[in-house]
Order: sequence, then C-alpha cells, then structure tokens
Amino acid sequence: MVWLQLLVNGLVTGSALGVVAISFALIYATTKIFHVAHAGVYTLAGYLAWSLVSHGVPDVLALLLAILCCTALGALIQHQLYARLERRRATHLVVLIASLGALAVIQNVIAAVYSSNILQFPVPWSSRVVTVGTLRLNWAQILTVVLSVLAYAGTMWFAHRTILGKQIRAVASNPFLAEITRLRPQRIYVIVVAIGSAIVALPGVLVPLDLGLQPYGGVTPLLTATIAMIAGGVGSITGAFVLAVGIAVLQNLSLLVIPGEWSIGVTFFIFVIFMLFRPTGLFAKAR
Amino acid sequence: MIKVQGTRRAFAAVVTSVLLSGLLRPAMAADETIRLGAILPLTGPGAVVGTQEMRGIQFAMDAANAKGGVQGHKIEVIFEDNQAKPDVSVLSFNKLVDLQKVPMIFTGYSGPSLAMAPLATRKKILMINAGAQSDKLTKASPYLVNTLPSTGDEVAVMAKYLVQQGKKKAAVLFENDAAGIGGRDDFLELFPKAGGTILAQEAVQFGQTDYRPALLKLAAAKPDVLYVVITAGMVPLVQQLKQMNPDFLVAGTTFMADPAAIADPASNGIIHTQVQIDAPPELSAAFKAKYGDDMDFFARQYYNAAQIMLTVIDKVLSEKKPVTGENLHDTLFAIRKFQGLIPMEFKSNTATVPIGINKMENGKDVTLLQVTAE
Amino acid sequence: MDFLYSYIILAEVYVLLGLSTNLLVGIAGIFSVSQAAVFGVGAYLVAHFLMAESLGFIPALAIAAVACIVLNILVTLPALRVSGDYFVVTSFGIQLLATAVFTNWTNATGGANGLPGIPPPDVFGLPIESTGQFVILCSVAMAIGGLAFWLLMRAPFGRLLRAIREDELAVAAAGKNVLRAKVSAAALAGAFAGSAGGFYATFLSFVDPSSFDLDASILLLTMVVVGGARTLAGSVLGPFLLLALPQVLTLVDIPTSIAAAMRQLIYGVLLILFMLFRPQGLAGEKL
Amino acid sequence: MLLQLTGVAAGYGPKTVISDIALAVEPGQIVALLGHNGAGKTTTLRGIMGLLPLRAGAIAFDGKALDRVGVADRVAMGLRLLPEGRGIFPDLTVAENVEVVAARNIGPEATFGIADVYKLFPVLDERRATRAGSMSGGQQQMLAMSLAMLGTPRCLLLDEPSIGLAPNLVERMFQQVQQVCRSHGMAAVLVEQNVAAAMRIADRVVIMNNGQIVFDGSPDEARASNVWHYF
Repeated sequence: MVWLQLLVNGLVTGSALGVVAISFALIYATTKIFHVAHAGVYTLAGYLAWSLVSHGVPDVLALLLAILCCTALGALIQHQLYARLERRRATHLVVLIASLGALAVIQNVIAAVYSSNILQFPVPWSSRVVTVGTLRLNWAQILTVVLSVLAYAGTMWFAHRTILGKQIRAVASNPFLAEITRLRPQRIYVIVVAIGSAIVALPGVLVPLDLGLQPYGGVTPLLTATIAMIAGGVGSITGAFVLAVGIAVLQNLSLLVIPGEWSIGVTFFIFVIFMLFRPTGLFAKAR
Repeated sequence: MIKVQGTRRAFAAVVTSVLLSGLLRPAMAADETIRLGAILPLTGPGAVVGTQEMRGIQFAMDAANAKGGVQGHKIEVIFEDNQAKPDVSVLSFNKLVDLQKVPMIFTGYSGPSLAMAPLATRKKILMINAGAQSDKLTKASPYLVNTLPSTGDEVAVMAKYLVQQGKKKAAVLFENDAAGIGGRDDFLELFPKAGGTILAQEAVQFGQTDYRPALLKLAAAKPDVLYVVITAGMVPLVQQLKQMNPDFLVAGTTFMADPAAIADPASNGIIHTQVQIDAPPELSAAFKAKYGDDMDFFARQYYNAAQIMLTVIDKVLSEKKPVTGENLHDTLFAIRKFQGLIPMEFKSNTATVPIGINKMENGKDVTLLQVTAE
Repeated sequence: MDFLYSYIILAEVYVLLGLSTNLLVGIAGIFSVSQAAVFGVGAYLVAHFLMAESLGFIPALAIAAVACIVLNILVTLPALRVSGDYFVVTSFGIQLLATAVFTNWTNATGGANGLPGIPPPDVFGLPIESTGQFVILCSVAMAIGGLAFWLLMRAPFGRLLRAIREDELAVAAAGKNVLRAKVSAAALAGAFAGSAGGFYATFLSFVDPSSFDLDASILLLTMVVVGGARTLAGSVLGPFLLLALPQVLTLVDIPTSIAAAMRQLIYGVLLILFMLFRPQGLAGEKL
Repeated sequence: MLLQLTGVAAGYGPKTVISDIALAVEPGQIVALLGHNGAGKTTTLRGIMGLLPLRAGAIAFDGKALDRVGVADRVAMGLRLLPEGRGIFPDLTVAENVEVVAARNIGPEATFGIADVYKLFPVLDERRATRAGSMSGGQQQMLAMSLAMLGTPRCLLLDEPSIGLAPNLVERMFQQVQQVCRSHGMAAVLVEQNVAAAMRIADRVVIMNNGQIVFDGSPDEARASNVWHYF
C-alpha cells in the first residue's frame, strides 16, 4: 500500500503547491510581471507567523497577522517597484531582474534576522499523527489540505462572483479597454499583487508548520508552481491548481519506478517536452 | 561621445573598487593583530551549516582575545562567504592570501575545499577543515588538515556494530551532495564487508525537508535498519520517521546529533555514530547566551579547530618563528596531540579521534560504547 | 598578485559567457535562462578529455565548442515555438533539468562530488601553469570573442538580428530567413559558452554542479543587464563589475554574524536601484 | 460646442503623425472621420482620449480645457472610445463584461444602463452567460458598442466599428448609433473604411490625408467635391 500513502502525500504537498500556483497565476495573468519576489513573500509569511507564535500569540491570530503583513508587502512591491518601472517603460528583462533584487533583499533580511538555521514551529499539535486505515497523516498535513482546498474554492468564488474579482479578470483580459472604461488598471495591479501575496501566505505558513522554515527555501516551490501555471494555461485558476497537484502526485509516485534524485529532473523533462507540443497549456481556452 | 565617457567612468569605478578592496585592509596591518581566514557558506542554502561554523570560530577567538590574545597578539578571523561555490572560494582564497596575507584558512564543504586544495599546496597555506567528511579530502593536499575523521571511519564502526546486533538488512537514505554520497559509498562498501546486505537506497536534496516519499519507498523494502547520511533538517526527519511508526532501527552518523532533534521525543531510539566532541555545559550555555542557538556539532567542531590553531600559533610565537602557513603546518604536526574539547591526534592529515555509538533516549544522547577509529 | 589575476581570469571567462548571453538575450531576443547549463557542458567535456589524457587542450576546447553549438541550438529551439514568458519558463525547466543531470549522472560528471584534479591546459604543447600565463590565455580568448562579437554587430547579419528583435513579423514578411538568423545566433552563443566552460574548468582544476546552476544563469543575465545589453562594452563591464561587487562589499563593516546576508541584501538593493534608475545598464542601449 | 480641437499635433517616438488638426463637434452631431490607412484618424482619436500626449494645440470638451485631464476623468466627463478590434473583455462572460463596466461608470443620472444594453441588442441578452471572446465578430462588436455607451456618454469615438461585420449588420448598427445620438443628444466621431455606410448617417464629413485635415463639410458637399482622389 505504499502507493496509496505516496498518493496521499502527493495530494497534501500538491494542494499547498496549488495555492502557490493560483496566487502566482492571479498576479501573472493580470500584471504580466514575472514576480520572482513572490518566493520571498511566501518565505516571509512563515517566519512572521513563527515569530508571533514564539511570542505567545495564538496560532490562528498569528496566521491572520502573517497574511495581513504579506498583503501589505505585496502592495508595497507593486506600488513602489513595479509601478515605477512600468512608468519608466521598463522591459520584461529589467522587471525580472528588479524582482530578483527584491527577492534577494527579502531572503537576506530574513537570513540576517533569523539566521539560516532550519526553524521548527513551537506547536506540538502539528506533528501529532492521525491514523486512517493504513494511512498516517499529521495535523499539519490535514490542515494543509483542508485550508488549501478552501483557499482554492475561495479564490474561485472571489474571481467569479465578486465585482472586484471580475474587475481583476477584466484587467487581465484586456488592460487597454480597462484603462478606457475607468477600471483603473494601476490600482487593480496593486490590489491583485496584494491579494496574491495574501493567498501565498497561507501555504507559506502551513508548509513550514510541517517541514520547517528556511530563508532560501521559497524558490523551488515557486518555480514548480510557475510550471504548473503555464502547463495549466495562463489565466486558468483551476488549471494552475490541478496541474500543481498533478505534478506533486507525479513526483511522489515516480519514486516507485525511478530513483528519487531523478524525480525533479524527470518533472522538468516532461515539462520541456510538453511545452514543445502544447505550449498554450492544458486548460487554456480557445482564442 | 557620452556613451564612451560613461564607459570610461565605469571602468574607473571597477579599477578603483578592486584597488580599494586590496589596499584598505593591509593599511591596518601595522598593529600586532594576527589575521586568519575562513571561507564558509554564509548565505544560500549551505548557510545553515556555515553560520554555525563561523560562530564556533568567532566564539573561540573572542574568548582568546578577551584574555589578551595569544602572547599579546589579538587574533582576527576574516570571514569570506563562498556560498558553497568553488569559483567564489578560489577568488576568496586568493584574496585572503594575497591581500590579507593570512597564513591559514578555515574551510568546510567538500567541493570548495577540493577546489582550493591545489592552491594551498602551491602557496603553503594551512587549511583546516572541521566540517566536511568526503574521503577525497584526506589526500587532497598536505596542507589540508581535517580535524574530524572522514565518513568512512564512522561508517566502519557503525557497520560492524549493526551486524553484531543482528541488523543485517539495511536501506540507505542519503543526501545528494558530496557529504551524503561519500557516506553512502562507504556504507555500500563496508556494510556487506561486515556481513550485511543492502536492500535499497534513496537520495534527498540538501535542504529539502520532505523526506516522506523516500522514507516510504525505503520502508517498503522491509529493512532491519535504515542508515541515514544527511547533514541538515534532522527535526523534520525524526518527526516524519515517527509518523511512519517504523518497525526498523534508524542509524545515522554524527550529523544526526542535532540538539533540537535529540530534544524532540520523536527521536527516541535512534542510534548514531558520534565523533566525540562534547562541549562543557558552561561553554554551551555561554554560546547559547551569545547567539541564541544551541552550540551544535559544527559550532563545537570549529570551536575546537580554532582552539587547535590558537595552540599552534602560541607555539610558533614562543619559538620566535614568523606565523607562516608552513610554520603553522610543521608545528601542528610537531605537536601532533591536542587536548581541545576532545583528545585528538594527527597521525596523518586527518585527525584520529574517538568515535562513539550513541542512542537518543528521552531527550538525551546516551553513549552506548566508544572506539577509536584507525 | 594572484588575487588580481584570478579575478581577471574569472571575469574574462564571464565576459565570454556575457557575450554569449548578450547575443541570445540582448540581440536575438531569445530570453534564455539556461546559459549556465551550456557553460557546464563545455566545462565537463574539456575536463573529461584532459583527465582522460585523450586530447590536448585546444582540440578538447574545439570539441566542447562544437558540442555546445549543437546543444545551444537544441535548447533554444523551443523559442521558435513558444514565445515570451513561455520560453522563459521552458528555459528555467531546461536549466533545472541540466542541474539534475550534472548532479546525478555520476559516471560522467562525478555527481555532487565534482571532478577534482583537472590538469592545467596546454597551448600547442606549451603548458599553462602560472596564474600569469592564464591571464594571457584568457585575455586572448576574450579578445577573440569580443572581436567576433564586434564584427558581427557591424555585419549585415547583426543588423538583421536587431531588426528581428524589433519586429520579427516585418522581417519575415520582407522575405528574410528569421529561423536561420536565430539559429546562427544560438550557435555562436553556444560556441562562446562552451569555450568559456573549458577555460573555467582548467583554471579552477575542479568542477561541480554548483557552478552551473540556476543562480549562475541568473548571475549571467544580471551581468548583461547591469553592464548593458547589446553592446560589447556592456558585456565586458558587467562581469568585471559584478564579480568585484561582493569583494568591495566585504569592506562594509557589519557584525560578522549577519555580514554575509547583509552583503547579499545590499546587492539586491543595488540591483533594484540600477533597474529603476539606469535600466539600460552602464554601457548599453535602451532595453 | 461639445468637442473642439485646435492646432493639435501628436505622434509616436520621433515621428509626428498628425499636425494642425482643427475639429469641432456639436451635441447630437455625427461626424464621419474618413481617410485611407495611415492618414492619422486613430491617432486623432487617441489624442482626444488622452492616450497620447499632445505635441501642440489644445482640446476642449464641453468648454473645459483637457490638457490636465487624465484618461479616466475624460471618460467620466462622457468621452467614450470604441477601440478598433479590442473593445471587449474576451475572457469574461457577456454579463460580466457589462457588469464590470457598469459598476464603474453608471451614476444616478445614467442615460444608458444595463437594461438598455439588452434592449438595444437582444441577442446579447440571450448570450449573457457566454464567454465574450467565443461569440461571433458581430456580436462582439455589439457588446463593444454597449460597453462604450454604458453610463452617460456624451461623445462616442468609434474606431472602425464595422470591421469584420456583414453589410446588413453594419447598417443595423449604424442606425442604432444614429438613434441613440438623436434620442440622447449624444455626439459621435465615426472613423470608418466603409465610406458609403458612414456617409448615410453622418451629419458632417471630415477627410484626413497624411496627418492633415483636407476636407470638412456636409455629406452632400463631400459627394459633390473632388476629395475622392484621396481614397
């Protein structure tokens, strides 16, 4: 029954990765910015929550405060960095490198403040194990799946049922028309990066609750999430989420047939081949 | 022509900056301070280990300087961040040696140490490695001295012990880097030699703390013992092992002995070889008070290595010899036996130190038996 | 002097890589983040031939260059099929795939242990052993590379590449062979990157996967952008400046326990400021 | 006078595309702005919307100088642009398209509300839940027209509204434009390739060539004149 446990583990890590993917997809589809510094926001969320919990703040409140801080940080990055670059008509490459600079700043502030040690959350309940049949999951994993699926559902509801969500999708769909119908794209960009940062704070706290915190640990999840977003079709929240879960499950199950050190390599190999044959992604709508 | 001028100005800036970086520090060389170097990964994923190593060295030097230094000379260690990359290490090495005129350099990490080893030989700069255990380091350069045994020594002790205990079927979990692969290779060679069989092996990336897939796959092979060669992320490892409720023994190397992992109840019953290096409680407490972190294995190792260097420098100075890499090297082997945190003897470039087998029990690391590896 | 020499040698190797990256990204408009992978293949090939003592340095370098021409054409092929950010992500995938191969194909690359003890190069029987001789060798290589780049930019081919970058459809409509031009640019970039790998491997006498990872690819891009895209001066300035920067930053006096992180932080801030206030780089054309 | 351009010049990069443009539009008037490709019609519209900075001259709307008024505020004042070929949000449904634009543009005195859209174009009513980008070109253009008119439009700037439409659809759409102008006192500047259709509803004809206005008069005068060699 190894495969079952592997499958379930894949679903757990995949759901968290899926939330990273939808947060990035929301930002990327709207602003078209390759927001690498998102990895820094993701990492910072965990450290903020860790600090709060270590100072005796209740767990739930710590999570909410971490989300709030990340929202503000996201808005700040868009408003103070990307918007300025946009006004200077910077190219993609310039924006990407500025984003890398922002990532370096966030990561190293964390490293300077918290050191590079792997930190564990001081919450004993998270590693308590629940047994369901032959499956063994801990509370951190269970919470990760539940909250991630809720985050996905919430994001879908927000994007399709609220006027702000529709406005964001409108700006993503046709920024020029948005400008001349007073949707104020610049303001929407700030909002969408803020919301994306709020969403990514959730896995940013939940994943380290299980696996520990590292200052430089955000880049690999972000890149994998990006690949999920592209393969799922840019603009499709469901595509990003489903593909992220798929990739994680595949990486877990692939261990049954290949040595683990190759699983990342194989993932990216499949992705590169995939891009050659279906570059618009699985869930992309006909255009 | 504006562009050309801009280019020229930028060139000037580069040249000036390079010259500045060279000239500023030696200007202070008139005082009596003895400068040593340390090239460690202080940013990037490897910083987990590198930062502790740096603290160990600095802690020892601060203590020595507070007591007036070595024969009136203050000791300063210049830390260079190599991000665990070989090319940056070579640049840093040349910089420390050319510009700061350091006679010795602390290193860690196999790759960077191997890249610097030929330079150390050529320039007669003593390099002390107190963290990396790759077997290749033992013969890389006469000037590269390892204050801890290579993984091979630890693995030999553990392999023999495991077979004696009747744990003859093993699975191996290793980190996919020089340290982990070295340990795995040794185990793959020595465990069958001791009479055991190896059922499966699985790698994890350094710093990746989700060990579950690999653990599940290895557990499915139904081993008597899981041999672990991983350098960081011990707490998630013991928690994930505990979550699986394994019916096999877990055995590891010195790296297992992360204080936080030992303190975690999930680590109950794990055994590991231990390069004996205990810090007295008051030293650990002072370290924790200063840095807020426990004095872990790496901090103790580099603290110990720094103590060795202080002893060697003291002897060189008392013999009225200049503090050069060659003199430090010769004096180190002339002294040969050191009594730092542990007794240590240099029969070759790699120290011979006692190795123990420890068991984690109720938040404590209990020594089961002790041997001295050859 | 060895510090200055080794700085110059490494910078010159990076200049060759900078020219390669500039050719692809700045001039042909193929936004590749996998140049370090090609660089690595060149390094491993030369290391292999010299360690097996089967070939001299120059023939080994030639073979590495040819292999990297082919390889670079292959890895930039997706650029012809997918465009813009899609290719960036594909390129990320290629880079991560290459890192997996370098790390795990132990028989060929030594794996994570790397290959120590690569013999020094020889030029037609004359061994290059001292750092001083190495400076001459690399300076000659850099001069040849720079001259080739400069001549190319003045030739009709250079103008064609620039036109493609400006407006690919118009060039194609004018009956020019866009595909051939892009493939040629990729080929030349591959030759530069492959030979840079040969110099790098023999100078360090040690190679391991950490020199050819995603960080290295990003460093290359940063060098080109900070130096200045599309100009020879930019390709030279960027590597020299960015290799000097960490060394200069060690002069900033910061408490040792957080110094390294603070230096990386300053590096990030400088990148951001650069992109905000001088996005064309020190000596580049506007991106 | 509702909209007045005097001595306007604008362009992209080093190139000045239009210069010395003088144009006056009265309330309720439909002005057909004609000319061949590259004559500067779209550039003129972009200049009026504030999407391009002026290099010379001035634009006044409803007697107010627009030189310090941003795009969004011009829209709020009643200037509306129907951009050529990209007047809808393709990834949203028809209803969502209407909803997002209405939310930001409909005030208490709106002359054209959500109900008016579906009354004017019943086919859109049937396709409310359809993704806008998957509709036919004609339906997309109707939606684009609706989006441009939502709220209180006072001067519609229509850039090639008939492109890709069947001839009978063009006629119907133009009649609807005319009807709205008549009933709400709205003005329209109509840039068109389909000269005949445009002339049928226009109150005035302005012809551009090489970035300059070469003719300004009634449709009858235009028919009688010798300006047609510009086409």
